[in-house]
Amino acid sequence: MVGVFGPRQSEVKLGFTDTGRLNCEVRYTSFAAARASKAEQGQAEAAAAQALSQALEASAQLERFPKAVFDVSAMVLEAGGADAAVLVTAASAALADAGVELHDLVSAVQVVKCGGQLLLDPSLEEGGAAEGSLLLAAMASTGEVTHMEVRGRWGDGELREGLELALGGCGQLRGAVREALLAGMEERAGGA
Amino acid sequence: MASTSTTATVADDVEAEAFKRLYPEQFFDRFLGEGVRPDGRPLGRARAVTIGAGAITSADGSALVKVGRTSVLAGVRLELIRPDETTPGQGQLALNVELAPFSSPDYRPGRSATDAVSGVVEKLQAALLSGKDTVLLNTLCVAEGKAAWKAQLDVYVLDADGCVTDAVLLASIAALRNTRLPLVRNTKEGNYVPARRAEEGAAGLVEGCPRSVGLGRCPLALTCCLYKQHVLVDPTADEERLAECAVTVVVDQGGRLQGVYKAGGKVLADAATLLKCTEAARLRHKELSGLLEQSLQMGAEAAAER
Amino acid sequence: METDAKAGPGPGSAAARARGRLPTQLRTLVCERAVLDRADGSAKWSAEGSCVLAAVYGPRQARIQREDAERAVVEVVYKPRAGLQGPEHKALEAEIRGVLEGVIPLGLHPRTSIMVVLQVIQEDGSVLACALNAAAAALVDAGVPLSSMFASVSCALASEGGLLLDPDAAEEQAALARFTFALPYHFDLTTKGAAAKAEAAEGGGEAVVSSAVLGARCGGDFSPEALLEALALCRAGCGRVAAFGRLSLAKSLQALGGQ
Amino acid sequence: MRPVELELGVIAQAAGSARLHMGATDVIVGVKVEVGSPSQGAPDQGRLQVTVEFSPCASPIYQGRFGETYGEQIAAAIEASLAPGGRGGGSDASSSGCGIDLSKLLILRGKTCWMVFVDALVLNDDGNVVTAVSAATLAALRDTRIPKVEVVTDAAGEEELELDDSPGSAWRLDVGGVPLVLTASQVGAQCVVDLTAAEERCATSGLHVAVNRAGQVCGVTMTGRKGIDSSMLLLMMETAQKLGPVLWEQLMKFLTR
Amino acid sequence: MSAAPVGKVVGPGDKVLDIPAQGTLRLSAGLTTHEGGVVSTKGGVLRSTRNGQYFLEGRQKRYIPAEADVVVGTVVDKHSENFMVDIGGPFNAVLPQLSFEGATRRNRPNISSGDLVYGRVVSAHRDTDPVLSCTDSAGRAAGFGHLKGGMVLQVSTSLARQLLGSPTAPVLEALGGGLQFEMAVGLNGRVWLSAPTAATAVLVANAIAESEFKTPTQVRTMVARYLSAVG
Repeated sequence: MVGVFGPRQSEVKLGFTDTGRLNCEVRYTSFAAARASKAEQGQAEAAAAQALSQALEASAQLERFPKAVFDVSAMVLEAGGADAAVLVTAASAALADAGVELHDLVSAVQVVKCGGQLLLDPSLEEGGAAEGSLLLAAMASTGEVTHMEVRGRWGDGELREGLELALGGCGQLRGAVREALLAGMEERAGGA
Repeated sequence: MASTSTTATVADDVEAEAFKRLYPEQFFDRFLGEGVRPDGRPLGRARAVTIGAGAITSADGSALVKVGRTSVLAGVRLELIRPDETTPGQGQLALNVELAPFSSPDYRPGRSATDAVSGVVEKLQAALLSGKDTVLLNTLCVAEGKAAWKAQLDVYVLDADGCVTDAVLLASIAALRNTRLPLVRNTKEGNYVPARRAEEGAAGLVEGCPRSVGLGRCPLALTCCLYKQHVLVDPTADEERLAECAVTVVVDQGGRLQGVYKAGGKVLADAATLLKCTEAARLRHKELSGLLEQSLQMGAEAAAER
Repeated sequence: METDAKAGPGPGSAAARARGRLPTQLRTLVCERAVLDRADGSAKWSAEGSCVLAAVYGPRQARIQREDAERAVVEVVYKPRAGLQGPEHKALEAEIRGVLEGVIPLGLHPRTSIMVVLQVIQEDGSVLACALNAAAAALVDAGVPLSSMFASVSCALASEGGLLLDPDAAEEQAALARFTFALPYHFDLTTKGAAAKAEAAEGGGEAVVSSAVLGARCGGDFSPEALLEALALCRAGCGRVAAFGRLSLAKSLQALGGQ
Repeated sequence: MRPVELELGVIAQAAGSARLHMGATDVIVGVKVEVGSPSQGAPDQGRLQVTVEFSPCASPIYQGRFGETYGEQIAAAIEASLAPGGRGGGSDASSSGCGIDLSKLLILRGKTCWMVFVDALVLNDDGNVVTAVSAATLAALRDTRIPKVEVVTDAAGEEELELDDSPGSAWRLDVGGVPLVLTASQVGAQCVVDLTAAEERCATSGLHVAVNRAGQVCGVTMTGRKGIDSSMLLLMMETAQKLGPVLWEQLMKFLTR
Repeated sequence: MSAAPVGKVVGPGDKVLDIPAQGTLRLSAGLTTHEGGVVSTKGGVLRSTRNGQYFLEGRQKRYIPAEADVVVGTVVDKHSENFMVDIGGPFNAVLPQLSFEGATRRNRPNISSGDLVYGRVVSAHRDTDPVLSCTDSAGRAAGFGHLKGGMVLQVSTSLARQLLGSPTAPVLEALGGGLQFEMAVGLNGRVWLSAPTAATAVLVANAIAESEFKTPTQVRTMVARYLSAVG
């Protein structure tokens, strides 16, 4: 489960930039995952924020918002595997929901290699037992990859296969997110 | 024709929105004059509540509570500790409330997340711990002087749309009631460790160790806003901002008051108003405790299935 | 500039309290005004074991982030006697700020900030009430306009069932419930008002204490009836605090020839 | 690729060190080993920590906080290539078969182990810093000697460590599985490797691919503000896979000489 | 109307008197009307002037500008059209460069930041910065303008009011009998003094500062003692 996002535009205080910036912040609830110390949690939060901004930056039409900053803040309520992927997907949906102009929705999936098999969207146990993992964030309509992280050793064919599987997953996910967004908009239009 | 009528309604919408922004007081007065509130509720009605006990499976106990649009997530994490020497027969309960960055437009990064909710923490602390019999800390004790549970209750305010205190208290109670304390095993070395599920019934289990957090009473809160001569039960954030005067009443299942708070403000509350607020809080308690039992039941069933 | 006044003993059963105090008796109050040179107004309010020093700065130009175009901003800083500020002190700050915002006509000084700094010097029960009274005295000393004066008194519900006015720390600790109320008051100096209270004590007539609550902070375990009883008792106490407050104000203005 | 120049043992105090020039890019890496306790999550493994710092004179942009965050990013990438189980991976190195076998660094299960600190300092940045740091790290790690330690149980049943200081008994880390991190960048519609600093400014995005000596991919991270087309992505990875073993051989030639 | 408790100590929120059925009531500092009565908003002593205006006399340190007050201010900034003047209130006051006697676009007063001016408040609305002028309503200097040399003394606003009031404050009367000095008193509690010798200026300053809590007789003996000490 990933918390909702409230991006908002705010005046930049750090000098002039001709394009907008994304300011990402990720927080885990203390009970989201078993973590030994506060420092470890902070490290995980920073790494997740870094990945998130990388994945989203390419999709937002930041050149249209000079001097602006979008604060994207996320809260991971419960980490049940593949949280980074869910984080990216949810954040992109929130950006779209906030009316920020995007090239396309970013959807992300995780694929793990487990005993020679490729598994899409692993659970926590599957992720723990994996020999290799692949996180892919892409804009599915153009096939543009915005973020990618591979760990573990991958054979030539395996990686290609994993990529294809992940891209397919991204496409599926994008359709689902798109529908959810449209439904939300319709509901709001109906309510007004 | 059709097109002109649409533009007219759009213009009306815009105007109403603008009116609300520019003259919030007049906007509000008009509604109250009619005896309704901007969201369509009568003055005395509280918002609908949903309680999801056991919402987070990775926590030892949890609850997601929504009061209207206000949503709060509470989770309990357990840890075995050696009890404090001054209180060998008691466990510990640590409270923490945090505001999620996206919960309120007033939130600014940089300011401490707990600063804005210090009042809430304080009331929660008073409701749960100061009474000595609300959370029964002795039920957290496993072996006197040797092992006890420390429950870390973290409450995250996900969306703050008024009455955060009420929702936080409700979620905390629900999460604590939802908490299942694992069995404890005494290892060969004399250390106490939580037993895994598979080890249930195995040797070395501590006899009669507690299975749930004992609650002597069940305090729940209700906030009312005083605005001019009106009493608004369970206000939204907009209403709270406008009224600038709120009375929070904490009441337990027997109708005994656990706390009455009024932090100044423009409107004075006489005895009759205070009684009205306490009465409303009692009614609300009845309503909520039914929901709470139901949700806990469902949470327990879901846990049993797993 | 220093004034003492013993609040008169009230009726009530003689339970054993420290120094033979009656259940409805306040501790001896002392109020010093204009104690700080740099502040725009200041006061030190003490009730035997508890003592709070209050300083008021302003109205002065508010910091840009805090500025409000339509009203003055009230800032309260509560410094505990020892150690750092905890969340409970932050909560007290918010509470005191709420009370002050209730009596200061904020619209009168837009774009300004009024800062009240409260330093607890001694702690022995009823500290919130003491802090509120100190803040009120300091605001008057600073000449910040107030729509009304207010007084604050605490009481405690003893485990035997009786109410104790102005409890000390030990009594608070042992109590089933603790109440603090802040009530607005004023004096009626008009001929009509004075005639109605012809027999009232010297010093401008008896204070008119409102029956409605400006701020309340009650915690513990109690019934609604106990709440009302406590309110009534505190109201009586506030009347005596008000009379004392006026006496102390008059003393401080003696040099101006006030009576 | 630009020619690579390598110096070993440049820091006398370190357990292993290397300095690498790649064009004008100049990187120095020191390895320090210490006895410490293993992390709770992995009681049967040693620990490895990588830090990358930029000298403020490496490039004007590294004055202030930027260098710190950029350094952390690179450190994370290198660390992931050396020990995939390190940060958030969850899998251990022995099963994935690349990087360093951290379990060799264990001395006493759950109690003591070797902690390896890799500190890289970028003296001059003329592009492709990640590859330079990665290659220098590999060289420095290979240069590293870890003293032999024996666990002795004394009469009271206490376990004690005995350190053997003689240089002959010290052992070296097996770096055969360590991958090199190559950066392939997209400039316009072209895939380019080993960019200079000026060229890097024109690149829209980059892919850091960790490749072992056999040309297998051991990790990928991405940088840059633009996305990469999937076909381009494959091309970039292929390029890196081809170049990886070449660079590896080149380095080995230096190291075995 | 005569029922007003003049000379009494009044606290904030007190009902001071009922609004009379007829006639006019003139209220000033510290008093407002509320629900059919005159209510005070500050602590102080109720006073009335000879023309029947009521006001509260308190010992306030912070100055809140009011229209027609005379003030001593320090120029803190110079803009193209205005001086910004610190008058001790919540906000700096605006002093147009043309509000001096004889000032024109070509002939501007030669004042720079750090200088003292004596002016009167022409506008003191709460939503805008106060505006000063160094002329009277007829455009003449009338004693206002740049204060050159001298020293500034900070006193409470009530003492400043006393010093400006009539009959002349006893301390001034007593000092004026034996010494030569110039002074300008601002209602913002700033008193500017200029005397031929520094010793005189210090003596006057001390005498004024000490006079606040003394009766007229005490003041006269104090001044006499000071004067004899100087010789």
